[in-house]
Parts: sequence; C-alpha cells; structure tokens
Amino acid sequence: MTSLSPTADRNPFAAALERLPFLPALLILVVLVVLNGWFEPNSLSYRAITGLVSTYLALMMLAIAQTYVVMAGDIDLSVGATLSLVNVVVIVLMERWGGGGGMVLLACFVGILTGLACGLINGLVVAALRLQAIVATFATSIFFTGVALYVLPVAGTPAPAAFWRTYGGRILEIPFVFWVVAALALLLVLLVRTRLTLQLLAVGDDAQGAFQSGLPVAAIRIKGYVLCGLFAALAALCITGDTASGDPLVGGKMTLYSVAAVVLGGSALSGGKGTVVGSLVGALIIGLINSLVFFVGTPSEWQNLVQGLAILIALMAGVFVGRRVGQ
Amino acid sequence: MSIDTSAAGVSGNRSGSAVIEFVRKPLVVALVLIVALLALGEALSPGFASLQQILRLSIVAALLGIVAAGQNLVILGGREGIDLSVGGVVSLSAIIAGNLMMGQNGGILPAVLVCLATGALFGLANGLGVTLLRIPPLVMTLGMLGVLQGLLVVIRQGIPSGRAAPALSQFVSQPFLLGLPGIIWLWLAIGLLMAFLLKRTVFGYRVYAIGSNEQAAYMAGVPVRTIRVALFMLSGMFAALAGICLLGYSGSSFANVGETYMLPSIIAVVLGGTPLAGGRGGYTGTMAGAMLLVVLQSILTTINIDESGRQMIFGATLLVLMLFYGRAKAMRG
Amino acid sequence: DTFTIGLSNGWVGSEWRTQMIEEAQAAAAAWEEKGHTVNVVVQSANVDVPGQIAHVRNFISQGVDAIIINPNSPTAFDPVFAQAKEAGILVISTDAEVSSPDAIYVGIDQTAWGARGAEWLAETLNGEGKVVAINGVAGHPANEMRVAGYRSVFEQHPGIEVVNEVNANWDQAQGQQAMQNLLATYPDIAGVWVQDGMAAGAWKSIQDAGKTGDIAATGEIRKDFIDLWTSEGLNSGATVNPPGVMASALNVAVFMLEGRELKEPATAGQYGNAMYLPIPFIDSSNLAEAAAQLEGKPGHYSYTSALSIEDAEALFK
Amino acid sequence: MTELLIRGARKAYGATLALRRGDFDLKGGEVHVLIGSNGSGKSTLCKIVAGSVKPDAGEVVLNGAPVTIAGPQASRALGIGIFYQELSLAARRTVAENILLPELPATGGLFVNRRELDERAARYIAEFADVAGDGFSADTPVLNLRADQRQLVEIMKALASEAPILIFDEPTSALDRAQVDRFFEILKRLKGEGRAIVFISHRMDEIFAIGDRVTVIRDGETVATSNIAETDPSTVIRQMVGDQGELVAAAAAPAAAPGEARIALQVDRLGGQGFTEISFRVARGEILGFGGLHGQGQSSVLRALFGAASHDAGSVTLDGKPYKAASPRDAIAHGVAYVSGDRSRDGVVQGRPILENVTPIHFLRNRIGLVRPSALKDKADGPLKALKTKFQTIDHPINSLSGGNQQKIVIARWLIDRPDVLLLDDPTKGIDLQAKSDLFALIRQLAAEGMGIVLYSSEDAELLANADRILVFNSGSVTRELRGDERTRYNLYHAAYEAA
Ligand SMILES: Nc1ncnc2c1ncn2[C@@H]1O[C@H](COP(=O)(O)OP(=O)(O)OP(=O)(O)O)[C@@H](O)[C@H]1O
Ligand SMILES: Nc1ncnc2c1ncn2[C@@H]1O[C@H](COP(=O)(O)OP(=O)(O)OP(=O)(O)O)[C@@H](O)[C@H]1O
Ligand SMILES: [Mg+2]
Ligand SMILES: [Mg+2]
Repeated sequence: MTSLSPTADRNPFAAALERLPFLPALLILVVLVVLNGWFEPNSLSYRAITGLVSTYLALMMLAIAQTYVVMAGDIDLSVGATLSLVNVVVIVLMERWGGGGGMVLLACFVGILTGLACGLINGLVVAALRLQAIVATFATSIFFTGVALYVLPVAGTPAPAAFWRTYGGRILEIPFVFWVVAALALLLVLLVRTRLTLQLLAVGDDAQGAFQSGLPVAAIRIKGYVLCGLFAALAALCITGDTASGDPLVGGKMTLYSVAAVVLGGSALSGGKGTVVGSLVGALIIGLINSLVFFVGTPSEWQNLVQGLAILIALMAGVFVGRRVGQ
Repeated sequence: MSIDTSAAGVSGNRSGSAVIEFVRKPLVVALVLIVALLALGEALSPGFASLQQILRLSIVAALLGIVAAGQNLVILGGREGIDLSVGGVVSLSAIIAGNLMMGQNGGILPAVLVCLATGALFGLANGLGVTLLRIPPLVMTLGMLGVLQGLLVVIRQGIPSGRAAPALSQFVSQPFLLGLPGIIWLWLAIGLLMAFLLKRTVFGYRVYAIGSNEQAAYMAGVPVRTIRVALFMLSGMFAALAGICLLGYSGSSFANVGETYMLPSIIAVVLGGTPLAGGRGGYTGTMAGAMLLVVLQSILTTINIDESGRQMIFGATLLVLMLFYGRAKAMRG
Repeated sequence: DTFTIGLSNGWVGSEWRTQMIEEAQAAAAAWEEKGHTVNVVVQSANVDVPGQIAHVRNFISQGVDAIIINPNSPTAFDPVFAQAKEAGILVISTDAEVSSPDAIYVGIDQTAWGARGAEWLAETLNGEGKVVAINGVAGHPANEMRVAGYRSVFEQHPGIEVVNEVNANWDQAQGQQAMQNLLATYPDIAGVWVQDGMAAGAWKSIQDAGKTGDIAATGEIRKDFIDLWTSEGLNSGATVNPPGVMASALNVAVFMLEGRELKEPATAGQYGNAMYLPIPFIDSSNLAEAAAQLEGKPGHYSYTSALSIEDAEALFK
Repeated sequence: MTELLIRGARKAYGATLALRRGDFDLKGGEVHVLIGSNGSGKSTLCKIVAGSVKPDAGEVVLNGAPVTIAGPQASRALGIGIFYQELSLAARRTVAENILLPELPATGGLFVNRRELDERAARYIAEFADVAGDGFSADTPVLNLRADQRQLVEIMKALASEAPILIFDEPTSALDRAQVDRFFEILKRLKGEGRAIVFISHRMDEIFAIGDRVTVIRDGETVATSNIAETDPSTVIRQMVGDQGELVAAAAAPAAAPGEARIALQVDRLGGQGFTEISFRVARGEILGFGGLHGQGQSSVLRALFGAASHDAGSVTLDGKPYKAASPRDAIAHGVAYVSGDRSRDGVVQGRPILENVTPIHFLRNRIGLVRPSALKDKADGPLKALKTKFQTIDHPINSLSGGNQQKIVIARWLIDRPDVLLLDDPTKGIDLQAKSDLFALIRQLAAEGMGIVLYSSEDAELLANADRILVFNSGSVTRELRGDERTRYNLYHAAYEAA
C-alpha cells in the first residue's frame, strides 16, 4: 500500500537535530569563541580559557543539575539555594574539622549528602505531594536559604588553602579544572546510557502515559530531583574551590541562569527533550556573552543591557531554529 | 459556573457534600487562613490585627495584587503562560513615572499614560515572542527580564530618579473614601473589572478556551495569537500600574523596586486557586492570595527571631499552604 | 606614564554606585594635569560572585596595571586575586574589605560606620528607650559589620533595649513596609537604627504614622533625603560612606603604580590589609553645611568626600 | 488455565458514576468482547484491571485468589498487559524504546542494554512489518508516525508484556483493513497459546469476526454475557440500548442528488500537503461522501477547505464567489463549518462549562463582545435538544459527559447560527450507535434545509447509508465517484484498494 507518510521528506539535518538538539547552541558557541578571540586575542590564551572554565564550571554543573529535572518536565528554582547551602556546609565543616586532606574530603562528602537531601526534599514535595514545581521549589529555595543563613550567618570564612590551591592548581601540568571536566564528561557519558535518563525523558513526554505503562513515575521524578541535588552539590564544590570561601547567598542569581543555559542548550522546558551536553554548552554561551560584551568595549552602563539582549536573542534564536528545523 | 469553583478539577477526589465543596474553594481557604494568621499575629504581638494595621497591610497587598492581576491573566491563558518580566516592568514604570511627575500633580496623567504604554509595549514584545516565534513564555519573559534590568541601569545613569506627586502619595497611603485609601478602591475596582472581563466578556471566555485547549479554540475561530498577545500586554500594563502605585507608596523611585514582585506574584495566583496550567481559576482568589502572602510576611517581620529562622518558617509555611491548593491530580484516578 | 586601571563594580542597584564610578573616572581624568595618563576600563553590572570573578579574569586577560574593585564578597576573591598578583597586577578593594593578602583595602571601616550611627542614636535618646534596627541583606558582610558596630554600642547602654532587628534587603519599599509593621507591633519605640536608602523608606512610614516628632532615626546622605530632613526638621543623624571612596582608592593606586611606598603600610582591619579613610557624620549641627555642598545637585546625589591627589600623596614616602 | 473475575467494580468521578457495577469473567484461550455505547464504562473497567484507575468498590479474583491491584506496576506483575484507548506512548522516544518502556532491558539494573532492546523490539515490529506502512522503523520517534502507526506501536507494547491476560481497548479504531486482519491473526494465535484476551470495538463486524464471548455493558452495568455463536448483532444492539425502544433503521439515502439545486461549494484542482488535483461540487441539500482507506487525503482536503491546513494549488468557490480560507476564523466568517472526529484535540475545551463549549461560533459570527449568560443559554438550548444531548446542567464542565455527548456539544456549536457548508471529518469516531443514528438524522435534515454537506467517514456502512454520492480517495486523489446504484460496498472496496 502506498500511503502518504509525513516522515518521507524529512531532511537529514532535521534528523540530526532530533538526536542532537544542541547543534544550534554549539554553533552559537563557536561564533562566540571566534568573536571573543577577534576582539581580545588574549581571551583565547591557555590561561584565559582555564579561567573561563574555572569561572563557569559551577554554572555548567548547575545547568546539568537543572537538565535532569527539566527532562521530566519539572523545574527546580532551588538549585541556587541548594548550591549556597552546600557551599556553607562544606566551608563550616572544613573550618571545624581543620584543613587536613582527609577532613576536607569528608567535608565534601557531607556537602554532597546535603545536596542529595535537598534534591530528595524537592522530589518529595513535587512528585510525592504533587505540588506545582515552579512555586514549590521557590518555597524550598526560601527554606534552604534560611538553613544556609543558619549554618553560616555571614559570608566569609576562608577555605583551607590546600583546598582552593588544589582547585586552582595543576596536576601533571594540566589545570585541575580540566581534570574535573574530563571526569565530568566520563560521568555524563555513563549517565546518558542509564535507564533513568530514558525514563526521565519518557515521563517528560507524557507522564500519564508513562504511569499507565507501569513506570514508577513519582520515583523517577524524585530520582531526577536527587540527581539535580547531586549536581548542584558538585557545582557548590566548584564554587567553593573558585571562591575559597562560604557565602550563604552565593548561588541566588545562578538559578535563572541555569534555566537559561538549559534552554540555550536545546532542551524543552515542557520535558521529554533534553541533553546535558547542550546545557553545558548553554552555560558556556552565557559566560562567553558576558566576556564578549566587555571585550567589545561596551560602556559600563550598557553592559547589562547588551548582555540581556544578547542572551534573549540567543534564547530566541535557539528555540526558533530548533523548532523550525525540527518540524 | 462561578470562576471560583476552579479547585474542582484540580483535586482528585471531589466530595458530593456542598459544604465540603464550599470549604474547598481556594477563596474560602485563603480567607480562613488570612483570619487565622491575623489572629495568630494579634496573639504574638497585640496591635497586629488592629484595623489600622490591616489597612496598611492591604495597601501592600494591593501593590502585589495589581501585579498579580496581569500574572493571573497570562497564567489563565495557558500554554505554560507565565510572566517573569513583571518585576522589571514595575521598576521601569516607577522610574519613568517619578521622572515625569517630579513631585508635580500635573505630571500624574502623562506619567500614567506613558507608563501604561511602556508596560503594554514590553508586554507586546513578550506576546509576539511567545506567539510568532513560539518561544516558551518562561524563556521569553526571563530573557526580557534580563533586558529590562539592563535597561534600568542605562536609564538610571541617564536620568535622575524622580519623585512622586503629592496627590499620588496621598492616593496610595491616605484615606480617600470611607476611610479607605485610594489604592484599596483601585484594587477593588480592578477586582470587579477582572471578574467582569473573565465572566461577562467574550474575551474572557476565549481566555479560558485557549488556556484549556488552544487547538480546539483555534478550530472554533478564536483569535488565539491576538488574545495571547493581549494577555501579555495586559500583564505589562498591570505591572506598570503597580509601578506607579509603588512610586506613590515610597515617594521616590529607586533601584530595582520591582524585583521582589516577580515570584510572589506567581505565588499569589497559585494560592488564589489558579493552577499554573491555566484554563481554570480567577482573580478573586488571587486577591485573597496576595493578602495572605503579605499577612504572612509581616507576621514574620514582627516576631523577633533571626533572619535564618524567618526564612525557614516562611518557606515551610508556603509549602504547607500549597498543600491546600493546586495539587496535581493523582496519576491513578 | 600611562596606566590602565580596571574598575569592577558588581552591583548597580543604586545611584550611589553610579556616583562612585563617575567620581573615580573624574579622578583618573584629573591625573592628566599631573602629566600622567590614567585610562580606566569599567565593568559595572549586576553580577553574582562568579560573575565578578569573571570581571577580574577579563581584566587579567586584557593586561591592566591595576584593578580596583567594589567586591560582592569579602573572601571569594582570594584565588583570583592571587592569579592577578601572579600576572603583576595591583589589586585594591574599596567600600568592602577583602581577606586576600594579595590586595589592600582603601575605604571606610564599616564597623565604625555602624557604631557611629548607634552612638548618635544613644546620645539622642539619652541612653534610654526601645530601639529597632532595619538591616540590609542578611549574611552580606558589609551588613554584618555594620550590625556588629551598632550592637557593640547599644550593649554599652543598658537603658537601650533593641526590641527587634529585621532585614529589608537595602530596598527602600521593604524598609518602609518593615517600619510599618514594626510601628504597629511596637507603638512605643523611641529610636530606629536603619541603613542607607531604607532610611528614607522608614522615615516615610514614621511620617505616615504621624510620629515624626516622637522618634529618632538614622538617616541617609542623598540630597533628596537631606532636603526632607531640613524641611521637616527630622530628628536624624547620618553616617557618611562617601561614594568618593573609589576615587580615593584610584589616587592611592596611581602612586603605588609609580612605585611609591606608603608611609604606614596598610595593616588595619580584621584582615590586616586595610587603610581606613575618615568617616564624616551629618546631624543637626552640620546639616546646613551638607545641604550647601549638595546645592544644585540632583536628588539622588550623595554627600561625598574623597582623598585628593595631594591628600593621597601625603600618605606616601 | 488463567481466570480473571471481577465482581461489583464501581467507580465514581464526582457526580458522574462511570461504573456502577462491573461484573466480568475472563478465561484463558478466549477473546472476550466488551461492548457498550460511549460512556458506558468499558474503559473504566479496563483501567481498573490495569491498575490505572482506583475502584471505589469491587473485588478482583485471579486464578481463584482475591488480589488487590495497587497500580499499573502491580497489574503488570500479576500478568496483565493493556492497550489503552488513548495510547500511552512517549512521543519523542523511538518505536523500539516505547515497545519496551515498561521493562527496559538493563545491564546491572542501571544501564540500558541497547542490543537486547533492539532485538526484543524487532520481534514485535516484524509481526506488522508489511502492513505498518512507510516511515515505520524501530528507531523512528513515535512523534513522526501516523495515527494508525501509533496504534500499532501501542499494540506491540501490549504484546511485549507477554502477559497471560491482555486487554485491548479499541485497538483498531485507526487501523486499516490489512492492519486489522494482521492483528486478528495475532489474536488468534495468542488465543491458541491459552492467553486470555479482552477486546473492545464499536465495529460490529470486527466483534463477530474475532470474539468468542461478548459482554454487554450499559450505563456502567454489565447486563449480559453470551457466546458469540449464540447471539447476533441485533440482539447485542438491543442489549446495549436496553428498553429505550427500537433503533431507527439507517435512513436509505435518496437515489440521486437534487439536480437543480444551487452549488454551495465548488472545488477545482485543489492541491496541497497530502492531496492533489481534487475537484468536486457540493449542491445545497446534498451530502457528498468521502471514502477510501483512511489517511488518503480526505481529512487534509477538509482541513484545507476550513483554513486549518494550507493548499497551494487550485481554486474554490463558495456560493459562486471565490473563496480561500486563511484560517478557521476566516472560514467560519464565510459560513463554513468543520467537525473533527478528534474531539479531544480539535473540539472540546476541557474543564470548561458546556455553555462555553457551545457558544464560540455564535460569538464570532455575531461579533459579540459582552456575554449575557441567560440569553446565551436560550440560544444553546435548541441545538442541544435537537441532538438529544444528555447533560445535567449547561454549567457543568464538559468533561462530565461521555465522549458521544461531548461530540454532540461540539456539533451543537455550529447549529446556533447555521453555516452554508458543513465539513464532517469522521465525526462519529468512537460514538455509540444511538448517537450515530440521531446525528445522521439531523444531518439529513440540515441538508434538506439547504446546507451543503461533505461527509468523510472511516466506516463504510455509515458512508453508504448516508451519502448521496461518494468520492473514493486513494493516495491523495479521487479515483472514483460512486453515484446512485453504484454505491455498494463492493464498489467502494474495489475503488479503495485499486492502486493500493
Ligand atoms: N494549521 C493549524 N492547525 C491547527 N492549529 C493551528 C494551525 N495554525 C495555527 N494553529 C494554532 O493556533 C494558534 C494561533 O494561530 P493563528 O495565529 O493563526 O491564530 P488566529 O486565530 O489567526 O489569530 P489572529 O486572528 O490574531 O491572527 C497557533 O499557535 C496554533 O496552536
Ligand atoms: N477521569 C475522568 N473524570 C471524570 N469522568 C470520567 C473520567 N473518565 C471517565 N469518565 C466518565 O465516566 C464515564 C465512563 O467512561 P469510559 O471512558 O469508561 O466509557 P467508555 O465505555 O470507554 O466509552 P467510549 O466508548 O467512549 O470509550 C463517562 O461518562 C465518562 O465521561
Ligand atoms: Mg473507552
Ligand atoms: Mg491569524
């Protein structure tokens, strides 16, 4: 039988985009790198790139964190607060327990547990109690901020030098942050292949359908939030390494950036479509836009506006291109 | 059907009993909670529930409530409608209004006109992005918020922050009619207007239609895009109006005054019984939601504990309150 | 000589910050007369801590000679300042102290700032009465230093009872709301310790409640407030944190870039790297003088003072 | 041998009693048909067994032991697999992933085992390989599939459960004949293996082709179970309808179109996405039928005429004047109406009152700005009565009605202000027999009153009984026109399968 198939005339680029929705973002990233290098050749130096990665590694992690909930069609407005909380917990513990190697590691471990706990709370509130994610995680973000202020009432308290010198230093002549990136890449490759990733995406596609198919939807969403908490905690460790101190408010502004990064990376906030690689690229795009705006010589009072416009345009372009080609 | 019976579809199991049905209405829940909180406040610190203080709280709630009116409309219109840029518009409007008034009553009218036009303009941009380019509202308005914040910086460097006209300040904080300040009357008028708009105009019917099933609405000849753009424009205009009132409240415009309205305006809508999915709910509940939020915040200000404790209590209380409302349907029907 | 100095400001939410940058730019231009070309590159935007770290890294990439920063965190810049120093860049923080041993601080002592207003309040109340405090952002270092400042003073006055302390996040409208709530709950308060722009908000609530004559409250240094203060005869006192601090820091920086050595090395403060500038105070005794300095300025303009080039030179060997 | 018993299952949604008393027994080795009009509670009963609906009362006995079915997972664990009427697919996931989604093969319980996944999925895909049509493969995202192909995926997903008990809730509503035949072959094989199968369909021929026993459900109550061999269609229909009296026999269509009547709609060489060179005329008073296998361009033509899809070639005149609808809004303004069979997507505004669902066209055509509910209710009353719509009050949300009644509301919205041309795009999909006969009586009456009507139906009997002429579509163009006595089932099939 010859039937009229809607799929017959799909172009290969559309097919590629379906699998790799971050292609437009990658293109934007390349353009930004070139422009940065054009306006400030130094910005492509080894040192500058190391700096860029150190600065935005936390945002990359946070964007990854956000991706795991967005995949399932949820959102987490508390990632920034979680990051802050983990940051102060780690700092306070390192101060209490002294700066010895073992103790530092133990503090980091407790920090990660804290992040997991925050993720679990969000998951329970959103998936088990079935509150609306946007408002519920906003409420938990207020709660987590309160806890962070309780743990460390005022920003400060230096991290042990051993900690941040390691983070900012080199191993085998290669900056530590690049090792982190490599480890992260490995972790992500593993995560992409997990059953959970596929289940999160299926839930994001059609939660009711997934439930009726026999998937443990609530448990899957909770796991997504826990994974989100994990990466928010890792982001906090990066921030702690880069800032060498505790700040109960440090992550506040990063929440919305993490959402923007996820969208820039080609994920759909409605769920079912998303890649961590895209979010990572999205975070770098935000970083490069910020530096480009300066290197181009934008007068200071215009910097915020130009950044805002550039990010808005990148967001619109990404969504638009993704949808156009995807159709 | 009244627009307030919206909770019906939200919760999984409905009871047949009319009493329980009534008590489950978000509006009733919010009002009961407001009274309970006022009583608690009075118990904690006598004078908290005095008429005078309730009036003052209502002024603050009105500011939030006016922003939430626009937010409510955008949310009702569905397709994940949400407006994160309201905070930026509030700030921008306060600055523009201050500069057009410069403390002169004669400046009020031009300020109101220019601000409403500005709000509408940004709403138009949001609406066009959402409809023509099909950018998800959260993304579009988040991006617009960034632009507005940048614009504020530019503007504030170029022009001085202005001052409210005395008549405006008076309107916001001094008794105007029957002992109530003008802004309360304004808020009540907006409440009536919204009820009329949503229940008695074809526009209102169409808002619910696109919020509930956009495709079906389109097939029934509803001008989907036009309506959605109009909703964003209204949201911008309500935010601008709130900016003007905020100027009147604080006397002068400054910094990002509006920032603190972004997420609370959404919370007020949710506490008022309009689910973020849209297509259900109404503004009466939202008004109560705004009042509830303000009363809660001010109770926390008056009890003498650390900021950390206040935030923990605030966050936890919000979560508990949300349990009364918009819980998603259980997957298992 | 030609120097390039990077100015980083991580928050642009107030005119005070704008004025700070403008005064620093003016100070740089003034060096032209002395035969030096001082170029300033400015990054002034609303950023978070990582964003401001990016500012510093951008300056390092650009190869500036010195960085003057109004930092969003006291301790978070230690690693990146170490990198700047490695690149041969002089780092000075202003307005808020930093813990980095690779930077010095030129500005006022925020603890002393907080204490100064509290002293005025205690004196005005004759050491007697209920007091509330309206603070900035909880957990923000400058806020916490100021809080420590006023607490230490009020502790010395047993007659003064601090009945409540709230945070209104340096937001004028929130300050106004907080004051409104406080007035409702504590009808008998005599004094208010409040910072910056929130003071204007708090005073608005005091006026609305018709208690202008009954309450003493700290004030602020913007012209519009000073005008109000004068016309309404408010019982107020304002500690000055002049927006000129960054200009002062710039003048110090240029001398240091020239290779001059400080007579007294910067060793003050909790981090031992601070050089404190004097803190002016405005109360009824010198209100008219302050008003005169601000004559003809726009309402948002703050009362200011800065080290001139000569003042700065006097600090060097 | 597997045996499933359901006793006194009951489920209420608020005031709506979806299932009053569901009694049902199912044995291994049989295909047990469940039949009943729309909203009689079939899906509800199935979902209770599948665990996705929680019953208010009732017991389930499996192989002699009472069981509690706590959820879909528990149901699967008990050996129950289900095809959902509204499907349960993840649109962006591939066919293979969807088939095995409930039990993804995993290495170490953590990582998806792609090889095993592909291998296992391939088994089920192979069963339908030659009837699935173009663009169907293991790694196609479900998003890119046609409706029938999606239904096939849902069938494969149910088969992949390899459960001893399989429930199919209207699995054939979008399938073509070849696909149905293949599906029935599989059902027979499974039956042979001793599996117990529940099958739901509104097509009487299918029921008698595949069923062993039939249980009739009426108003939420199971009323009778009989062996297929011992019953016949009219008995079943009588059981479904109950005491409401005899069904009106399908009206025999007039032999020929009213010749002199004015032409309401003339279409010349229309071409667009999914159709080419379509030409036809519809006279006022005439019902023109579109036939053929589904998905041959019939819907696309109707949607294009209504402005909901674009056409890039040809011309249309409406009452003699050139007509090209840029949007449905535009079409409505010109007096064209369109009723889609996919009511949940195109028709119903969920959660809103019936009133709001009946009035949008009225608002548009009369340029109304302000609403007076009392006046509106009067306007809505007539059409709702004409369609014999059952509802409590007009302020109740439309979801409180059964599917058939919802569809009546969607149709009623076009009747307050009469259109000139009525485009019916498989309007009775999933509607019960009573509602169908009511509807067609009304359509005939509308035609008699001067409307030009185009009717596309996927049910041949319906088309033959109601259309004055039938255009048979094949691969996007009209291959045959059947008039008068030519309108026979044989001719229709012949034309439909001609080039296929
Ligand atoms: N061909 C189509 N088929 C189905 N739905 C459509 C189609 N085109 C548009 N829509 C839906 O309707 C929405 C709005 O489309 P459109 O802009 O055409 O509305 P409109 O009613 O023409 O509005 P206006 O009168 O203001 O132009 C789209 O976002 C989409 O969801
Ligand atoms: N989730 C729900 N909420 C409210 N009412 C419902 C829900 N699901 C079903 N109903 C109602 O329950 C009744 C039975 O519905 P059900 O889907 O079981 O019918 P059905 O026999 O499968 O009909 P059809 O042949 O149209 O599929 C209908 O009146 C329907 O409107
Ligand atoms: Mg059904
Ligand atoms: Mg249009």
